[in-house]
Amino acid sequence: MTQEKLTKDMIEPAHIDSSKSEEISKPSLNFWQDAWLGFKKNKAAIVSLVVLALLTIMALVGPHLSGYNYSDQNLKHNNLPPRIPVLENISWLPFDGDLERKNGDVYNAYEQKNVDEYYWLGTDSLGRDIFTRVWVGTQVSLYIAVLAAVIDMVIGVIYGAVSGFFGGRTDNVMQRITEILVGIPNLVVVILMIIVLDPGILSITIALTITGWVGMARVVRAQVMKLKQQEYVLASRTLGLSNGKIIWKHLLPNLAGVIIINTMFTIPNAIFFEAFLSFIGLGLQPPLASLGTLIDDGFKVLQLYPYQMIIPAVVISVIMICFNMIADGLRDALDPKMRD
Amino acid sequence: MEKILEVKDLHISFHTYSGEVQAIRGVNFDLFKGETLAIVGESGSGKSVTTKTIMRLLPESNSEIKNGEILFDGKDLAKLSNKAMQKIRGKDISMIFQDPMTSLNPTMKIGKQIIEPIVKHQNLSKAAAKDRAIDILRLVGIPQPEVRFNQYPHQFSGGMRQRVVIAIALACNPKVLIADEPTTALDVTIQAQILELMKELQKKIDTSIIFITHDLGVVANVADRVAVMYGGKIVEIGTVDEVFYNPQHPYTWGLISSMPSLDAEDEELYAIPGTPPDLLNPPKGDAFAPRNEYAMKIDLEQQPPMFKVSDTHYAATWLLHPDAPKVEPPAAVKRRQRQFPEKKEGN
Amino acid sequence: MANTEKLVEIKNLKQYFNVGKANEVKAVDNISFDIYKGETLGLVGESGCGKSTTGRTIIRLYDATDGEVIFNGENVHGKKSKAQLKEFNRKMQMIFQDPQASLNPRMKVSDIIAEGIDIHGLAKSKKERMNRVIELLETVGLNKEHANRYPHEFSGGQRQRIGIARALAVKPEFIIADEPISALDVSIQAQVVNLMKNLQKEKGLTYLFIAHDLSMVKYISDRIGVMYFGKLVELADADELYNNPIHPYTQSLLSAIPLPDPDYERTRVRKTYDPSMHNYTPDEVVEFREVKPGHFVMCSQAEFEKYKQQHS
Amino acid sequence: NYGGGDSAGDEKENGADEGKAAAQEIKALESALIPAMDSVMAQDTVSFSTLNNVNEGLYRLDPNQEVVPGMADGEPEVSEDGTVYTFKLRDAKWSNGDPVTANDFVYAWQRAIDPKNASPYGPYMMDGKIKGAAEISAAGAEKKEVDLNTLGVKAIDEKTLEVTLERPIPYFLSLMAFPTFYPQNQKFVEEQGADYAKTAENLVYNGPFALSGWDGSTDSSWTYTKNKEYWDAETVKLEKVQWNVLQESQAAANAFETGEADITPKLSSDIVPQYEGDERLVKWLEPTIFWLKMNQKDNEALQNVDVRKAIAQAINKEDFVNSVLNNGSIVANYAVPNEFVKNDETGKDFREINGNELLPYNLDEAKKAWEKGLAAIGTDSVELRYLTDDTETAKKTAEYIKNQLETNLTGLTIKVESVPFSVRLDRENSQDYDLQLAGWGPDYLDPMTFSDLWLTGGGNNKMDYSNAKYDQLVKDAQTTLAQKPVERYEALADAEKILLEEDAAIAPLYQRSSNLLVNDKIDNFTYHLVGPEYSYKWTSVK
Amino acid sequence: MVKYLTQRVIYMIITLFLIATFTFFLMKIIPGTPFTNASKLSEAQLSIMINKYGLNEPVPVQYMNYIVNLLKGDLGVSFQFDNVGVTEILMNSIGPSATLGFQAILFGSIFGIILGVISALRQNTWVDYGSTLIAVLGKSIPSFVFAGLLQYYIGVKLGWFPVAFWRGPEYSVLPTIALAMFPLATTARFVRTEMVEVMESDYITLAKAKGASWFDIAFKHALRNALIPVITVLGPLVVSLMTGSLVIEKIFGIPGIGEQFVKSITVNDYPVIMGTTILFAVLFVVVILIVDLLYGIIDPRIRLAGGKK
Ligand SMILES: Nc1ncnc2c1ncn2[C@@H]1O[C@H](COP(=O)(O)OP(=O)(O)OP(=O)(O)O)[C@@H](O)[C@H]1O
Ligand SMILES: Nc1ncnc2c1ncn2[C@@H]1O[C@H](COP(=O)(O)OP(=O)(O)OP(=O)(O)O)[C@@H](O)[C@H]1O
Ligand SMILES: [Mg+2]
Ligand SMILES: [Mg+2]
Repeated sequence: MTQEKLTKDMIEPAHIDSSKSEEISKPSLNFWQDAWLGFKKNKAAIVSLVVLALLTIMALVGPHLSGYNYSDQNLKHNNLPPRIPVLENISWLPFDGDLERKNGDVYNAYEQKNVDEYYWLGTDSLGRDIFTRVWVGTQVSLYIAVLAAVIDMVIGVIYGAVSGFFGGRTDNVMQRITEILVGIPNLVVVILMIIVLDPGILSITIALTITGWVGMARVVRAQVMKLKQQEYVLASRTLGLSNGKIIWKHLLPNLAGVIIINTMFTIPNAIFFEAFLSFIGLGLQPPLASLGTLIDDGFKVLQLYPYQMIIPAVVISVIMICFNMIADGLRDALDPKMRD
Repeated sequence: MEKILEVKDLHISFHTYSGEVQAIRGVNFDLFKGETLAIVGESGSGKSVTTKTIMRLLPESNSEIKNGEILFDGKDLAKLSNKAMQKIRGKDISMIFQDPMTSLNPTMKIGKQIIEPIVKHQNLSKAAAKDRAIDILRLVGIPQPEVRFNQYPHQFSGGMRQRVVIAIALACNPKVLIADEPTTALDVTIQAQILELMKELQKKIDTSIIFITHDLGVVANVADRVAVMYGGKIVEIGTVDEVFYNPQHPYTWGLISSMPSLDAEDEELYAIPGTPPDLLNPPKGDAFAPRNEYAMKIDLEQQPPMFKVSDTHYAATWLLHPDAPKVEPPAAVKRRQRQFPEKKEGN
Repeated sequence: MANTEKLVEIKNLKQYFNVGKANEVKAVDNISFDIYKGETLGLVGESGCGKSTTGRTIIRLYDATDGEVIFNGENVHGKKSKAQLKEFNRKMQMIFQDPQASLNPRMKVSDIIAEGIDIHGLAKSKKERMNRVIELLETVGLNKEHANRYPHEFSGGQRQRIGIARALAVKPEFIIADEPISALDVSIQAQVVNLMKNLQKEKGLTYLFIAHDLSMVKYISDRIGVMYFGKLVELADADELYNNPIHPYTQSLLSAIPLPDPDYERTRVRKTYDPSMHNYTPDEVVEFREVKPGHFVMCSQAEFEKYKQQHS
Repeated sequence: NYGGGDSAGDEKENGADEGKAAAQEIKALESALIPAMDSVMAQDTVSFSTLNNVNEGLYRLDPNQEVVPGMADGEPEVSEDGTVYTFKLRDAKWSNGDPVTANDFVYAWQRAIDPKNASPYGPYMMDGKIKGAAEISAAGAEKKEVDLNTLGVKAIDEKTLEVTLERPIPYFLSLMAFPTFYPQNQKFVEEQGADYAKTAENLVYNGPFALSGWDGSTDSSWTYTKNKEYWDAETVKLEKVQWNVLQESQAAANAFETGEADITPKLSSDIVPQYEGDERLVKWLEPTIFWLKMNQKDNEALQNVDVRKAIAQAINKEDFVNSVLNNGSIVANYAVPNEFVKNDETGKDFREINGNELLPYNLDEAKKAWEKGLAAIGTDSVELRYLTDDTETAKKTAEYIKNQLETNLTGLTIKVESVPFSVRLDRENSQDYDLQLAGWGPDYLDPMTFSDLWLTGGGNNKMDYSNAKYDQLVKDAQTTLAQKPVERYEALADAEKILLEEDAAIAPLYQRSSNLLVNDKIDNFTYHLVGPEYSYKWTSVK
Repeated sequence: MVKYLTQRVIYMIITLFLIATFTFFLMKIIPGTPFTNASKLSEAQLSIMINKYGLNEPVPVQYMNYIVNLLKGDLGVSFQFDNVGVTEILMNSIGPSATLGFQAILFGSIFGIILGVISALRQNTWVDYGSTLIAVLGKSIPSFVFAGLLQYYIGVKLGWFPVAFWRGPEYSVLPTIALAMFPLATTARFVRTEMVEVMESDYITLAKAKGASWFDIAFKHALRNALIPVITVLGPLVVSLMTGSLVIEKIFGIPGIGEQFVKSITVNDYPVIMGTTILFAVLFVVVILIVDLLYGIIDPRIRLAGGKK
């Protein structure tokens, strides 16, 4: 070990400010800024957010872009495949208005029907513009998604939290109630609703409200039973915090991850439940469409006019992928521990 | 004495969202056959990371061995393939973890968990492995091992679980046993039993032990030599007597002073001020300097090298530089140092 | 210990879990002791012997199976109006073992500390509330920069200080500290213990200090109680207990503490305790008896005589 | 646990072995299970069709939709007033070897009217037609004792059956082809007791085929095997028809493509365009008309004839059948179907009397009528509820009609309510609708099955339509003109004119076409317009 | 254990009873008669039929009769099928549905587990993203779409498997796959989430320290600990899959219970509605009980005695 000499000033006592060392060098931000910062780091989530925003904007303005109305029927122009100016000349893109017959023949449906107009995403069997209808459908499906999420979060979370938190007899009774709700056939209930209610958004809302939240309630209950023994809950209790506030202030924020992830499981169910409701007549009024009903309708002619199902299916898939990515990002961002 | 393990200039970093955490910044030590080396130091000082590196158990996704060698049996463990490492883990080097409550798989019977490494490394038949496992259980003092063999971890008390973890670690008579805070979660009476057990077993199979803890009482009990870590480095290393009775590094001083002694003096306990260094941006000089009341300007500028105190005793502090001013260690340390010369003579 | 005024009296307290079921646990089994104003009473014993349960029952987190806890002359477990309950919650506070688990990870430090202030309406304005929080942070050795952070951004010692600040926020008279330092690094334990001691001096607090590490307990406590399997087996002044442990379990406990002194460790002999050594006959009354003034031991009449002889 | 495995497996092998010899075996699909094989209890098309192939009544329909003798030996003797029919039975046997006797008919018919059995079709087919039937039903409804022997059916001897009618019924012979009037082997039925008709083993057959491999109503596969005991067994070519249930049209088409089926059920209109121009697509016009019922009860707007006319004429049906349905259905501007019945005497189709332009699409007329109607009720906007089924076609139709009516008639708003079938029936019964899309298919070969729907207070009116002239014409056709075919048809045609041209009581939309796929190796595939849908007696493999 | 089970069974019976009661009365409110050709029938005939099926009694009396018969094990006779007992209908149609559902659950959960494990082990790689994509699509696209595509492309175009019917194992391949997409997606998502967490726990590190291979670690050590949430969600799913999927049964011509049930509701076949509801409810509560028992088997720490809390 070679030892160099230490100069005088080197061995002078260093001045140490001990209070300074207590500081943490991160800037101070509020909860939402923090969450946003964390969220921003998640590229997939940001991209999804942008895509979803675009989809939402399209859902609002899309129906006015093509010049057709979602309910305008033109039977002379029905079942036309997608055709988009310019893109129609790129042969590998499916936007040239060609269709294939069962025997493999390819023909141009526009030429055959003598149609000069362009329907960007084609038309359905009543000659309505699919581009417009898909965006109208997106509007509805987004509404359903939000609605299902809200129901899940409000009823499911509260129900589960109360059941899990109070435990004992309360829990026992509440669990039996959910079992009964699940046990009574959905269809019976829904048909009864047809009698009482007018079809439409309100009916969908109510139908979803009746059982849509049971899954969430189960998950939340299990989680609450785990969390309520945490010491920070006990600590608040010794401070005299009421049960309601303990659930609200302490348990719910810590359930955020589970809630968000579980909501992602509910949303597609809700979207297709709506389609089912529409099918039996409790859902949307006919000229209105949702992505679910568009897929249902398109499925019927899948072999003849595949685009009628593929287009809404693609939109719904993109929405769901975005939702899931955002949910994952959100869960991480809302968890202070995951932020760094 | 025969060196069984040599760690040379080990640097390890973690890649995190916030940047590169330089958890280990140049660690050197040797481990001799049959000895117990205790590693002490503050939480986050890199004790676990060092030993996990030896076992190559760091998460592959975000950790990186930036530099250094870990020589064992003529092989550099730092560069071994995962497959090759699997043959060494559990057989030549095994490990005991801190928390007996979480170290055992809750859904697997105890017996199976013990048999696993035996079958894997010793090529014994299932039946033979079972006999061996029951022997080991008996060895670590589990009553009725045949019955216990078929039970699940939750049917064991904390102390018994830790014995099982030890049994697993010892199943293949490892050459090196790494115990990472094996008794921290236990209460004193059980802790005492476990420590006795480990010492006994070490005598029987002549294993070398690396024992991590931050309880100096435990260190005094088990260690032959002690390494003190701070901020990703070993700041002092020596025999147990040297470190306890003649500590040289101010951090070691701080540690010793903060222990209340049983012969009560009603003075305030010494507490090391400040917080541990931020390993994202490790300080240029001595990592301990900001919390060191004896710090000199050079501490802020330059990292101190290891100064030799004796053949077995080294410490990394500029205070040991011949040019450095002599400083008064804290009272508790001075008391100990007073005992030290006698001890030397005693030895 | 100047004060002899009783702040808390625990009388024949019992706390059983799963009463009437196969897995009944007598976590606390008929214990009685007093805590004087301004003192620190340490409670030690091996893991699972019922220390936490005792503390939690005292603060009404559990409803006692039997017995009573009298605080300031009032029965804690008796029927109470909302206001009385609030008052009680204000006066008695708790610090928890695990500084990580006892702070809500989704709440900012300022909100954690202010929770009690909000509940008890101790601040009239936002500003006053914030000032109180800052004051409390400073009291426990943190600074106002920390108010806006989340628990995980702190070291263990700092977290435990937040826990203490939370308890202090409501200006309690009595604090139950349930293993406040067990989860901490030694070098940080000292910080917390110093802080608690200083606060006691400044604010005249009374502590029930639960731990299983005897050396720290001895350092901080005036008197120490030793628990074994739900029962209090010995209670005495800290020094007295240390120097003259009477109950064999206490002796075994003391002998198991490793000290940071290699020489001592090389020679230390551990005593083991086997409850069957007492050889109590079924008709013997085993109860808490004062062997020396202020030194109580759980023993039978025969043992009592024996101890008295040995220790006077 | 996989149904029908063995028989299907066998068949594959057989088919492969025989190869060139054109095995007389085919595989066909049904759209639903067989709910009942007891001819007395049957009430659905699958049961009727199956019964028709394994059993036989006095008469049956042939490939030309003509009534030909079955169990009856030639034409019956009919009394002067047309109310007593005497049938001679031919020598025919049940599949267990028992002879088919006149008593088998008496027994079956009595079972069908017996209130104890609550046959869903018996009283419907017999009341008001067979003497005594209505009285028995009425007594049964009041839970009184009934004497089944008062029913107008008697076995004169083993082979002679005498049927007494309430009134002369011109189409009576075609009724005799209906399964409710099939014979039942009394001895066998009574032997089987509660198990009768539960499975193929609990049945006897007197038709071209026998049923096998049918384990009961939940079985989704079964087989017709040639009935050696059948009196006309020579004519029957097919040895075996293997049946499976497959409801989805696309799935059925897929099964057809892979050769797993030679005949599909009727296809939904979505699938039909795939087979445009394909020879294997068999298409025919069904005598089923779909129309809008306009409920006049408590509805000022629909009580106004101009409003009704406007609605009826504002829908472009041409576009609808060609572009939306696109399955061969045709525009209906009438209330009695085309290609349904011919006048026995003149041989002319009923439709030739009134033609096909009774209430056609006419936008100008519609608008004019609309203005007039609105003025009359003094409003400029009307909202109507449109009740319909929740099937695919019904909903698409609703969308189209809503769009047509709302665009063509300013101020009209249509609220579509698509509900499950039973709910629709319920709401029809309680007359809780404004407009309703409904269809009607005949049960027997006579325009009356359509004309008597609209009688005042008629069981099927359910829309408060009432016109004394109309009632009179239909009553005449039922009574005084019963035996004068030409005048009778004219009376019914006049009534139709009143119904549509004068009153626009309903708005006819289209007459449905049926489409299904039939393998081109199959010869003489036979469907029927009334009663049971298919006959395999004449079908063969090329 | 016995005590716990008895208690559970009592709760189950109460739950079942309530489900039956509610369903009975709700069902009675549904408009319409069970007689499909009701529009053709005269008053007299209708009342004959109503008498025959006991529908003329006041609803509470009908209910009492139903319950009494139910206790005798008599589920009544179907209205839509002539002379067929409800028990018979259920016995015959549950078979195919249950087989199919079971296969779908088995297939879905096995592949879901594999997918989930792989993506947990290869966190944040393209494998992980790929399996997330599959999972999201599996949940977002309804099973009838998969069914239609499989039938056309695999059945018709490639001819690998029969397109429809129910005659042997090969016939169940396509419907099983179509039905399995949902449980597959669900399992994959849950297993991944749990595995990521489990892989960070101490006992996994210990297993690694023992020298166990990655396969042993993933499947012997980690998986079992990751299964609890999976079976929690799969439990109720098992019931809904075993009790038939209307569309899948329709598309593949499977004589299952799902279609039967929907039909019975639309035609008001009261006895079949009730019978099926009770069957579903029994399956449901039994599956929930089994799931609870499974918890104890999968994780021995969860003991039954304290099971309810
Ligand atoms: N997986 C990881 N990712 C990022 N940083 C890590 C990781 N593991 C450890 N570190 C960091 O490495 C440093 C050393 O950690 P280590 O676990 O070795 O401390 P220790 O000395 O064992 O502390 P303790 O006494 O608390 O166990 C710490 O700053 C820690 O934050
Ligand atoms: N809610 C509960 N239900 C059932 N048993 C309980 C409950 N809480 C505690 N126990 C049992 O009561 C006994 C005493 O527990 P307690 O937590 O008071 O011990 P402790 O002395 O604080 O231990 P430690 O030092 O580990 O904190 C233990 O056996 C424990 O398992
Ligand atoms: Mg560590
Ligand atoms: Mg405790």
